[in-house]
Amino acid sequence: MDLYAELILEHSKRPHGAGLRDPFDAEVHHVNPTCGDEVTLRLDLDGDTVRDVSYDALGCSISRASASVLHELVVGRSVADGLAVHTAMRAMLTSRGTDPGDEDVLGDGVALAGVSRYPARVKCALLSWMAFTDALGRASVPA
Amino acid sequence: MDLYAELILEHSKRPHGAGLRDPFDAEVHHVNPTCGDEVTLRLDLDGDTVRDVSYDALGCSISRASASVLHELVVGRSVADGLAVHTAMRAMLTSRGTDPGDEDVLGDGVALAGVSRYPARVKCALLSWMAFTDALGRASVPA
Amino acid sequence: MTLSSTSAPAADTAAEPFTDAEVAAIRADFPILARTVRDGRPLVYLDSGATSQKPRAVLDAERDFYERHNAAVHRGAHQLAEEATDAYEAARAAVAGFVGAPADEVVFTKNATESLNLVAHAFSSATAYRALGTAEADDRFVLRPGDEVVVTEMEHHANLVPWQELCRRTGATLRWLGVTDDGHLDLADLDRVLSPRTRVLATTHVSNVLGTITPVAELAAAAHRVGALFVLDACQSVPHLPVDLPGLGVDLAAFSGHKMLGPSGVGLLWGRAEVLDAMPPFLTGGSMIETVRMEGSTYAPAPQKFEAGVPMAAQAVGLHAAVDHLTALGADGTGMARVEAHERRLVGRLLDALGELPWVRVLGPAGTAERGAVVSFVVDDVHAHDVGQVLDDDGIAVRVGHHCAWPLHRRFGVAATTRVSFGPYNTVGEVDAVVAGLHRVREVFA
Amino acid sequence: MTLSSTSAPAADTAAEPFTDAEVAAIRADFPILARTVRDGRPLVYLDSGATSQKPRAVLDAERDFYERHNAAVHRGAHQLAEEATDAYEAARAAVAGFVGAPADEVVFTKNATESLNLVAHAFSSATAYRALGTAEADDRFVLRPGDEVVVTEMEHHANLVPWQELCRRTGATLRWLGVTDDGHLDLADLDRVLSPRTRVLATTHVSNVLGTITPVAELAAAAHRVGALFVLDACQSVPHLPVDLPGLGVDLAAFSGHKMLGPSGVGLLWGRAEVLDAMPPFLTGGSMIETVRMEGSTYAPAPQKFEAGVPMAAQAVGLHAAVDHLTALGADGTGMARVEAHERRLVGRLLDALGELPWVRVLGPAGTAERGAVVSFVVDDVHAHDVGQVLDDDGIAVRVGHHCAWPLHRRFGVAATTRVSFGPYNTVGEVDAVVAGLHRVREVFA
Ligand SMILES: Cc1ncc(COP(=O)(O)O)c(C=O)c1O
Ligand SMILES: Cc1ncc(COP(=O)(O)O)c(C=O)c1O
Ligand code: FES
Ligand code: FES
Repeated sequence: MDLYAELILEHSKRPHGAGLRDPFDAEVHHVNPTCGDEVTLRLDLDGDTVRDVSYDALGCSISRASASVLHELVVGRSVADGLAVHTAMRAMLTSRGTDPGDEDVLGDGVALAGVSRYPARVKCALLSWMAFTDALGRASVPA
Repeated sequence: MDLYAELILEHSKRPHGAGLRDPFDAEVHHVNPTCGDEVTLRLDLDGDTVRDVSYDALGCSISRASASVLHELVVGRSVADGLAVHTAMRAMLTSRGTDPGDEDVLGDGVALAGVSRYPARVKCALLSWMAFTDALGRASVPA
Repeated sequence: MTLSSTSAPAADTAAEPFTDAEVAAIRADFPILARTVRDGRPLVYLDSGATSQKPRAVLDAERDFYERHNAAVHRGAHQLAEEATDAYEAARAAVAGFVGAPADEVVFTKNATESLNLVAHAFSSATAYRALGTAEADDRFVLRPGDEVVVTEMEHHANLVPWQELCRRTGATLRWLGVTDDGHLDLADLDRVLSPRTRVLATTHVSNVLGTITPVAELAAAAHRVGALFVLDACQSVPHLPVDLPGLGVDLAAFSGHKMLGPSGVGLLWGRAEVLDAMPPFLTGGSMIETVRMEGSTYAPAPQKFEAGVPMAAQAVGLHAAVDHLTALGADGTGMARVEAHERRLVGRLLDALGELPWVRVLGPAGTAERGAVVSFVVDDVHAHDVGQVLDDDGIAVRVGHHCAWPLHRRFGVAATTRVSFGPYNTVGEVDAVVAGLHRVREVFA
Repeated sequence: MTLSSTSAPAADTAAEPFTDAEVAAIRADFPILARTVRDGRPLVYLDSGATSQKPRAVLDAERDFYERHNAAVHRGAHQLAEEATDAYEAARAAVAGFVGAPADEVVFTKNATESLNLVAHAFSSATAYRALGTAEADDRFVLRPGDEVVVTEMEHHANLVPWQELCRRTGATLRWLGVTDDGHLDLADLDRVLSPRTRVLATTHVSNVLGTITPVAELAAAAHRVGALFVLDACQSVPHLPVDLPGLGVDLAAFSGHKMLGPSGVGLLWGRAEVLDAMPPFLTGGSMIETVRMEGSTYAPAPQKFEAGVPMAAQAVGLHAAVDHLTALGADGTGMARVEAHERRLVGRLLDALGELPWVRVLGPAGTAERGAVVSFVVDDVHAHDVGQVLDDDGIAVRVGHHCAWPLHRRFGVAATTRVSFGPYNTVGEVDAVVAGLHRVREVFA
């Protein structure tokens, strides 16, 4: 079953960067209404660089793996890069199996390509990404 | 078309006892919601006898004919007879073609037997009868 | 050509009525048209204004859904649920496209009546939220003392009674535009009736009795000038004319699937995204929520917010086939323009023939350009139900009565009318059959 | 046997589960059960609690209606309209008979969600009428300050959110009965929560998550003791058990056609005649009126009062075929008793098998006698959506998530569960397939 690639299971069992950490510039809470799963995500920026993304993800293996991949892909990179990765991730996930994902951009995230063939699970994989983008928006608005 | 028996057309064109007359013991107003047609009916009792039924019937040929037949059948008879005729009329009209009506009881009313095969028209033929029974009920309640 | 101006629609020069051969081909897709009624007479169905007949493609689509993809939509992760959800959302996109709207501005309801009630209830719910402080409420939907709701004397009960009931629930006042003797809305009333107190103006696009096409753009502009929302009853336009709802300048519009070759049990509400967002939900329950706690709930964005419970998925899928079918009735997606041309031709022929009968009085505009696909009339000294009955005896199905527009009938001083209404499958011969039938009516009741 | 006492229903000695041959014959009537999913695996459909599959007889009845009798019901005098109206009213009588009720106590809605909203809105409309003096209102539906609405923590959102919204519209207070650890309603709460302030108690008959059969008669009596109305959500009982609604002592009950082998798009509200009479209308418009004037309207008696607009006639006709089909699943009309026995056997087998798996925790009552046809559980360390996905890969369709009962899931400290739910067409082999699938789940996520 290509949905549960070894890499996905790996990330879901030992998620990178899990847990909530201080300090942070923005904290958001997102819910997937179809299943009730939730993610709390904190973003710590250093100027234009994502210093840390910390999170508490209560969800399925796909959503946990995706949060782990998110952490791996965006921490230490620029905000612009982070958004570009989100765009690529979203394109792959909503492609209904037509976009295998670019490993150079998505790294381990390409293992999530199989999700795009299960429309009910796309929201799982996008949950932490939506939260991340939301947090970026909030962090950049001066309080 | 057996619905419009000659006798029915006759009654609908030259209805017996049409018009509203004084005195009366009860006046009722009934509406057929499916078509919007209305009948105003007055009942004049002499003890247990129906002295007069006068009415203003704004409706189709079936409803006008039925009011005319009603007048013919109940005026000058006892209240109990009037109710019995109503019962026979209703039985015939709701029989879906299985009860041809007893001419001894229903007189010209048996010409309405064809109505029972057209469910949408049964209310037309019953409109004045419902009003009549309603008026009987009201007249017998001491004011 | 879309109807988006106040003037009567110019005949679309490109769209021709169907040829006899084309109509014959269209008819062959509708199984019921082959049946006979009343002792073997061929069915002449002229009651499409009440409900249209359904082509085989619609019945096949519905059946195929049940036989292969049936599952509760938006509620499951298994393959059938995925397929059912995809089919349902594809139907939404198709119906939205049919009226020129984005998919997420279209809400599935059970019929246009529910759609209109949904909108009326948005006002009373928002008003109650505001009064009690129990939830956020958008100002446009909050009624204050003295506020007014405006309809017209031409409305179908579905676009009148919900507004009367709104007034009963809130104390708002109902006002209405009148109708002229020739069957148009009395636009002189606009200035008299509309005022800054007006919070909503609700009118029909095409009268289901008079056939009148109302000047929607002008009405919408008048409503917007006084800060009111404009709600359109598009029940008799969308099935018969090419309609671009967003282009009409209205805020919300309701129509029914069963009148446009679709199944019964599915209706539509279209609303500008921003207006739908501002409205409170109506029916609440499963699938329309965001989070639910015993203490209170939050809701999904529109259109989901308005679709509580397991929806009429198979019917939506059938409606998808119906709009595809309508669109394909003309080359290059000109189906609706051809339907309009065809039905206008039938209306013209009927109006001409009735004009020859001094004992028939037609209600509504004289010309075909200002008319949709219905023609209502009275026969001197013969009640409409008797007219209908004699026609029925000839196998001709028309509608008789007040057609759920009782105040309009009172306005014209008649209790009931006989209404002939067309669909794409009607023929010139069927028009002639009605006229012949009317002569028979005269014979019976002479 | 009908469920009308508070004790768990005694097994009906007369009703036997279906034999393997009988189930095979039943399955042959459901075209979808022959299809394969996910690369050729036979479909194992265990999501009937969300929506049931439809036998050929239902699809045929609907199609026959469209191909031969389709017309707007209650709105025409021509032959098709007569036939359509007859078919629609015959469906009402059949569905009413199926739940032991007279025909005119049954209202057709689009789904149970609409039915429950209709009831909740009766309270807010009556309350508004009374406050504004705009119409008559029956005392039982008028809420006064401090009045309370009571539900349970076990409710489907469809029997919770409409009541929350009622409170938002009126200022009434929502209260609720809790759920015990073993999945029963906490009846100790009855005395604590119900009071003379309670105006309505709304509970489910069978929990769509726990499977729990609630003590309806006891709850109804408690509600009536404090002068409250009792509303039953019968969505998960009517399709699975013989139910005599009037005999249960409740005032109103809602259920859905699509869960009982019927088409989508048709739901039911049953109410005692006298209660329906006392309720204001909900959706208003055509066909529900008595007289309409611009100044105000009066309404037809129930059930018409609650059926505005062209109804889902074809779906009602399909539902008629569905209840006939269910009834005929046992000799002499014992169909539902056999369905109950059959499904109880499947539930028992599944509970036994799950009891053997230390890494599976079942929610709800331990015994089958207190249960309807659903079993929900959690697999240690594996999220329900992952469980469902692996089962789906085996062709097994179950439901995962909160099943529109989010507060109940919170009560048990879980975000989501996996739910297996049965219909008459399920087999013992399908139960075993689930259990095998769960072992595969463990392998994948070990
Ligand atoms: C217990 C219960 N109540 C209410 C509902 C709502 O039914 P529907 O979605 O058909 O309106 C359901 C099913 O979804 C249910 O299981
Ligand atoms: C103009 C108009 N408005 C509203 C309606 C109501 O539509 P429905 O009965 O499908 O809800 C109709 C048809 O019945 C109509 O012709
Ligand atoms: S199932 Fe909830 S996030 Fe995946
Ligand atoms: S049609 Fe109205 S009474 Fe006959």
